[in-house]
Amino acid sequence: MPTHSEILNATPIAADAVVAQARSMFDQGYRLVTMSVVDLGDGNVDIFYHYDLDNEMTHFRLTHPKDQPVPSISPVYFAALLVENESRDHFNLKFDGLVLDFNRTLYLDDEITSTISAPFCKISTIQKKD
Amino acid sequence: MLTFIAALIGLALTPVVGGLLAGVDRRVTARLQSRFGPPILQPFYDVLKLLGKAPMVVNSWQVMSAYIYVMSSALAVLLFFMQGDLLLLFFVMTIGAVFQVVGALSVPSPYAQVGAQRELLQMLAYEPLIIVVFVGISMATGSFKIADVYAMEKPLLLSMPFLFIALGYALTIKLRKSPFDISACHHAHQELVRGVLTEYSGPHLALLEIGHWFDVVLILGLCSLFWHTSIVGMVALLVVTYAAEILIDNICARMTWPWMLKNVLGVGLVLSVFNLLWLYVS
Amino acid sequence: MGLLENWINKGRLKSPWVVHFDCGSCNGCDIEVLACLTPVFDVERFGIINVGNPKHADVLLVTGTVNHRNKKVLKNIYDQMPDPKAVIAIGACGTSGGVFRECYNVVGGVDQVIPVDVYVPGCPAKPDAIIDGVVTALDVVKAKLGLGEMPKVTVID
Amino acid sequence: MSRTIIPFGPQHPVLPEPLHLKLVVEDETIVEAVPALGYVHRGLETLASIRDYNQMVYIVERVCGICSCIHAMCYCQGLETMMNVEVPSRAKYLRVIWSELHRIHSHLLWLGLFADGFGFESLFMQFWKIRERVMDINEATAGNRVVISVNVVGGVRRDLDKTQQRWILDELDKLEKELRQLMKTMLDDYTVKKRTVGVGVLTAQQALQLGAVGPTLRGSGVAQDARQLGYAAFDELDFEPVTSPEGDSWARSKVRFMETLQSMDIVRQAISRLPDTELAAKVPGKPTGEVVCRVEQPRGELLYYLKGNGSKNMERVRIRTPTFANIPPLLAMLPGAQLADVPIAALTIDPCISCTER
Amino acid sequence: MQSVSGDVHPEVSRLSFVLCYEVRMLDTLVFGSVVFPLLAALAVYFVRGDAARNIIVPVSVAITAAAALGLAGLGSFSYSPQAILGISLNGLITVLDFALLGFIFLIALRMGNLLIMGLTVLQVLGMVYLDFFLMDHGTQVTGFYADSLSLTMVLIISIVGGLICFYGLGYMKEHEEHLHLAKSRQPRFFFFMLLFLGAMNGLVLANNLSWMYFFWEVTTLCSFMLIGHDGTDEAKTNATRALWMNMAGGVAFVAALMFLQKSMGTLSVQDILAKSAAPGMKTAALLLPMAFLCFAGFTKAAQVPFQSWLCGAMVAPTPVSALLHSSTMVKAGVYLVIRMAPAYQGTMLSAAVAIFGAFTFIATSALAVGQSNGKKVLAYSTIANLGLIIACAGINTSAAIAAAVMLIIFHAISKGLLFLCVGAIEQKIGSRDIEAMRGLFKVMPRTAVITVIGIVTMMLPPFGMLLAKWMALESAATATAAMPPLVIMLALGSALTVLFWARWAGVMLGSTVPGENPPSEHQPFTVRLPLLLLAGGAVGLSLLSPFVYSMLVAPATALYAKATAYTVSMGVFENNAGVFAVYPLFLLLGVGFVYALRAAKKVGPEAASLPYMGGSQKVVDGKIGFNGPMNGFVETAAGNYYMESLFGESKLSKSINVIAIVLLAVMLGGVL
Amino acid sequence: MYMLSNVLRNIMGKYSTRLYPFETRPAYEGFRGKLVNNIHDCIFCKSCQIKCPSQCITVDPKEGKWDCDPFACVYCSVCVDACPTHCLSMENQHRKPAPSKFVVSLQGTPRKSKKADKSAEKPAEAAAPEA
Repeated sequence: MPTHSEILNATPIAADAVVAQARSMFDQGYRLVTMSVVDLGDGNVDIFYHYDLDNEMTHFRLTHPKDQPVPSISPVYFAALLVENESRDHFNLKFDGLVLDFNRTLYLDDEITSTISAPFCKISTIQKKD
Repeated sequence: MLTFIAALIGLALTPVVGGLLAGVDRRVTARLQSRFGPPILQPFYDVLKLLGKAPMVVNSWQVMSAYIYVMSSALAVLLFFMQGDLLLLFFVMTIGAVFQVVGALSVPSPYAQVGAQRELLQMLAYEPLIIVVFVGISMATGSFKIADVYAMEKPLLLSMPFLFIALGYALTIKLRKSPFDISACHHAHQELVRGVLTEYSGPHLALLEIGHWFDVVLILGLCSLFWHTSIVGMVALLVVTYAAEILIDNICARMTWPWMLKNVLGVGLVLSVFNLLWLYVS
Repeated sequence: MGLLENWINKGRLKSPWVVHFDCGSCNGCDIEVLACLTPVFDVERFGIINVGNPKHADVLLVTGTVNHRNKKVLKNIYDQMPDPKAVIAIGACGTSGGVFRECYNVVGGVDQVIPVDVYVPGCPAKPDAIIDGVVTALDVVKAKLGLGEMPKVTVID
Repeated sequence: MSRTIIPFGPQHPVLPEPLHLKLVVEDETIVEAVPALGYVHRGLETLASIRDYNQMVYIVERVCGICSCIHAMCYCQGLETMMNVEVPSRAKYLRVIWSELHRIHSHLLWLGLFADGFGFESLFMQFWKIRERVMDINEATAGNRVVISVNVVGGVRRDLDKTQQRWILDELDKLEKELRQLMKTMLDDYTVKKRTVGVGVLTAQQALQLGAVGPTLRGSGVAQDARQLGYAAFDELDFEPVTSPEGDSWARSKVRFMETLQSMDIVRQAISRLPDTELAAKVPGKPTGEVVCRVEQPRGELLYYLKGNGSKNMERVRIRTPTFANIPPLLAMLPGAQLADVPIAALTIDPCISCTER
Repeated sequence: MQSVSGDVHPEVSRLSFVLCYEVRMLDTLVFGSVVFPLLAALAVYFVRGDAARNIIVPVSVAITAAAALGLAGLGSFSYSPQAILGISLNGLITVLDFALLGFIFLIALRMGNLLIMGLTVLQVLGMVYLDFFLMDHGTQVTGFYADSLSLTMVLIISIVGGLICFYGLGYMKEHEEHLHLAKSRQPRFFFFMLLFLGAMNGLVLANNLSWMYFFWEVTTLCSFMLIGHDGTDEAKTNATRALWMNMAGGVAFVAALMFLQKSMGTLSVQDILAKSAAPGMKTAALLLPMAFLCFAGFTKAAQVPFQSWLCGAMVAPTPVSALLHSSTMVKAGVYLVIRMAPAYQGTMLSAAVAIFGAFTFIATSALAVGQSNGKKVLAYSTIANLGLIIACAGINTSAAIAAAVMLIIFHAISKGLLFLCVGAIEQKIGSRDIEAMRGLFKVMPRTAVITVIGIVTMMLPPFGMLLAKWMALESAATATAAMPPLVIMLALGSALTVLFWARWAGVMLGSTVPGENPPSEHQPFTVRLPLLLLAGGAVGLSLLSPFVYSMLVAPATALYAKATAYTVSMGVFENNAGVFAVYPLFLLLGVGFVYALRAAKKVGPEAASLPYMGGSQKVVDGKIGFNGPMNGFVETAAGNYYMESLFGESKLSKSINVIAIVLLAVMLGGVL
Repeated sequence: MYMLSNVLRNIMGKYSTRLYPFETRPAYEGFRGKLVNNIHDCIFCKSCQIKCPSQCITVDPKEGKWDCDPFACVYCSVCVDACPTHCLSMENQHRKPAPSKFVVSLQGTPRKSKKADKSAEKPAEAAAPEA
């Protein structure tokens, strides 16, 4: 029974398996709901991949160092383009193989990117408040 | 000479009539949409205000085009009141239409450019219809002179009802009403902002507005020729025509130019040919 | 000349064409601005038309907070309006930045970028308040033309 | 071939919101459409670190004014799951009522804007005229026309008394009558159909692959509606997702039109079954843990990812709004369309840019 | 009317390379118009060197023009020079005919083009049959005959054509520099250009149809040589196409000659027209050759389905296009159709010609809409206008003929001007595409304005072209035959012409900041002078159109119909169908225009603003654009709608050609 | 064409425009309009300041000052709910637009109660970073 609201139960996944996993989900007819990124504060980020098939969600968790490029699933799911670019803006993540890289200009302008390196990372929020 | 003076007086009154018409139009449209609507004199307030605004232009050609537009529209109206040649006054009106397009094309503004292209397509749609209507009139009266129309004893509408419908198409396009408000319309809720008028502002926009009034009055004047025998009939015909325009504006979506070309040139020309053949045979 | 001048001034007060710019609003104020145009409020009674093009407009309605990207747009639009012109900032965001004042990408209220003539508070501002705002803006214009006094600020009534 | 480059927005009369599209057209046929976002980006998710989790309710409400109530509801439901709070059932029903009223007003708003998109001014005016009834209901019951601020973590803040309930039913009946008068115009009128049928076609497969949600997805014949998940009191109410298989703009407008009627029905059901309980449960402690929560907005499925760290500030609030998911389908619809169809295609995803960019 | 008898002074025979001062005025003038250009052509060809050419060409075109003016001053005449150097002119021309055909055959042989060879052989056979079996060489046929129509043509050819040749001097110099030619081919070029003028003058003055045929074929040869002048593969193909199509017309011409000789017993235009006026004469025996002549005229005037040769001729250097389009070649075709108009007046053939012309008008106007290549637009517009002229000839009332002649005059000037403008523009900006001319005012303000003047004179009142179009439409409306379809085609066609002209004029007046002066523009004198003269001529002559009408056009129509087309008083054209007030319009529009111009000048730089770009307008390096995705600068670009899917050449040509062939078949078949 | 009956009905009937500001329809009872503070009852407890999602209220218990920026207020009525003395309330009239911004600054008598001071100080620390 699918639920509207669940305590997140995500399957861990390795960086090199992300694209293959996405491909397999795509082939099974899953819809990519979105990706979520959280800064863990220890130099790593959690990247969640939320998939949906007939209202049943499947989640994957990729724990990844912030400064290393993440494999992009946008070649598989075109829809990932926006969310990956958004993560690029917010967390200054890099994505390998992004189909259209806005290069951190999806939302942000120089005024922000030149002063706050990653507004959604913990360190940056403190910077802003200073 | 007397005709000339009368024509000059008519010319001076034309913008007043045009403005009032626009005002009534807006009020009636508002009521059709269940709104209270603006004051009847609103178009005059608008134009006066625009005249008082600081000029803002992209280049000088625009200004020249605006002036030529008003001038040629006024001249066409003058020719109408002088009871001149129908075809000639139409060609004079074309000067204005062309310069409106030239003014819009001379600026590097995508909206004005696209609007100008669409305006040209609109001209392509209504020009043949108007010419054919004139030809019909000339077949009925033997001449293109307005004076000769007035010499007729029977209203033209009786012998050329279909051509009147064709003229109605042209009127709708000229009035910039749905379904043909594709190049510019009076409310800017469209994909082209205000099309050909986008880059005009302040006094120059006011000029174009006044020119538009001249055009509207002129085309309504052409419609009035269809029932020239009595003032009552003429007024009734015009009221019915204009009311129909407002209604059509309010019960149609805006269409696209391919549809317009197909529909206006297809249906309009078929109606015209039919009516011309009818005239030709009788 | 005096007569024409009078007429033009009358026109200015009777025909405030507005251009609406959504400057990072949550849509709350936007739909209320739009609602003003619709039958129930019908601001066309005052001669107001939403012209959608700064070059035709007399009044700029701004809803929403200013952020770093749209502040340039806001400035551009303001610059493209021919004089005389007025600016109305609508809603908590437009007037001060509202709840978003402290977001990293938010510059603040509209007055950070362009001069504002009338502030309309509310979150979102009611259509009635927006109509009041336009009326106040006309008073401001009147005062600027030297035809009347600046509307008073009532803090507590 | 001569090309025209059109900057569609950020300020544009058709789209009230600042979305910028760089359109490259050849004779009005779109050959390239590149979007530019960021004109509404505020970064409000970061406010989670400086506002407490209760204040965030009012901030997420202002992600988008049109579906404000539903944002707050989703956020509250997520936190309730995280903190294991059982919401009183009257609150659940009231949430259904207000969220469906929001859906009605949002859809009416959209139908009006859509009519305006194809230049049908009187239809636009008519939709917005009848929409005022819902706005009045909102104002009378919740204290504001648009952003109604009724949700709190644990329940709702306002109640509906019997007179109000009767009045709402009354107004809805009038509204339904008025709306049904417009049905033929919206769905059968020649000029309307000419402008909407076959514009912006999206097949079911495309829609799923591009991640479309809500009426955009259902307009392609996929019966997915997050309300089926049974949040709030939806598990106790009767409704079927509205679908239409054509996948074009007409189908999407039909879906929205029918959903408006359906929502009225749901409100009636909810009012008739309104239980008599508390309005809000007490919420103990501070949130901790990770939660994913979904509800159905007027525009489609809304997803919140919430992470609490045991303090009164949330660690992370991540909002995936329906328009965010519907933008890739829009980009797929545009190339090959006519310039005049751009507003229509763009409007059929019911874009809410302030949602998208937050 | 001054008439000169056929048996001229014996001194005429002494006409040779030396001008005889004692010969009469007329001889000199006809010589100056017809033969002198040939001599000048030879001179240009043999006296190499830029300096010499720069003297010979202006002087010779000046002399030709002077001769044309002189002829016009003399008025109508018919005149028959008997012999040159003791050789019978008739005989000489017959010999030259065969020589010419032989030459063309050789060319075809070298190209291995069987079609042209076949067409040539057909003509040779026809001529042999005509000359040796049909013709009674005893009867004397007046060689030259001139009325207002011919004289108008001579004036156009000599003055407009002369200006084009003059322009060619500056143009070709730059053209060859551009091509990096080792050896100048200008002598050859100007040889054919000047020869062309002479041949055209001969053609329009000829009364003997077999003489006319000779000049006809000379123009065919010249056009072939000139189109292929640049020697590129494309030029060669297009020249070949022009040749075979015109040779097909030639075949029709020969056929017409044979039939006429057989049925009417004469090849004198005068006699044929006079005979046809008699009641009961308009039978198949007369109409069939007329139909053939019309067919020949259609090929020369590049009417559909033969439009492709004229469009192909665009590969030639611009002066060639200008010459072919405005004053020579194609005008020969319409001249022939108008010339013969009285002979088929009131018949089905006339109606068919009218419908055919109207169809060409609308079809090629539609094709022009689909073109972004400026020269092609001009080409299609030329064909369209020729179609209109032919339609007028087919309507065949005095007003229609007046319209046709007015069209010929004003079209020649405006179109010549436009071609020269495009040539000048192309040499400066390296493209003849309309899209490339966007904002031309910023680069070459004077030429841009002159081009716009040219365009405006093509399509708007109160200028001559529109006056003529007005006459055409009104006469079509009162025409008896086939009226409703005819009128609708003309109405649609004229709307289409406005469409493509208006957008061209618009894009050229690109943006400059108000109050800022455009850069000054440098141009060779030989280019500038013709532009200025033609622009002045287009406007000035329009102002003088009442005079033009009463001096040139009205006498020409008088030959065709008894009724006067229009009465002109105080610059107002009037008949019982309509009024066109030239002077009042000029006055009011002129005052308005000056006022508009002054108002435009008054707007200063303080009013300058950027165009509306949704609020993201931006200027980078002086380029206007907007802030696009990824904060990148996007320069604005705009394109006209050419609507390939509706008006594309590939889309329309086939069906147009089919319809045209059907119409032609109906026309020829209907006669029988 | 289906719209015809509709527009005709509109023109036959009365317009649905409320002629604001010439005729005012009073807002509904519960409308959250102007925020008013009955400053005499205010105990300067700072609950409103703390709960306000927009942080538009500043309370200075020492001076007895209660400031509210009506142009930052989002009219959510959280402060009204939170107010322990019910001195805060919302009128059902919207705040009028103004040509310049101002802060509603109310001066009351500062409370000397120790209890109130304590309860005010504790949340004040938590709210400090934003101030």
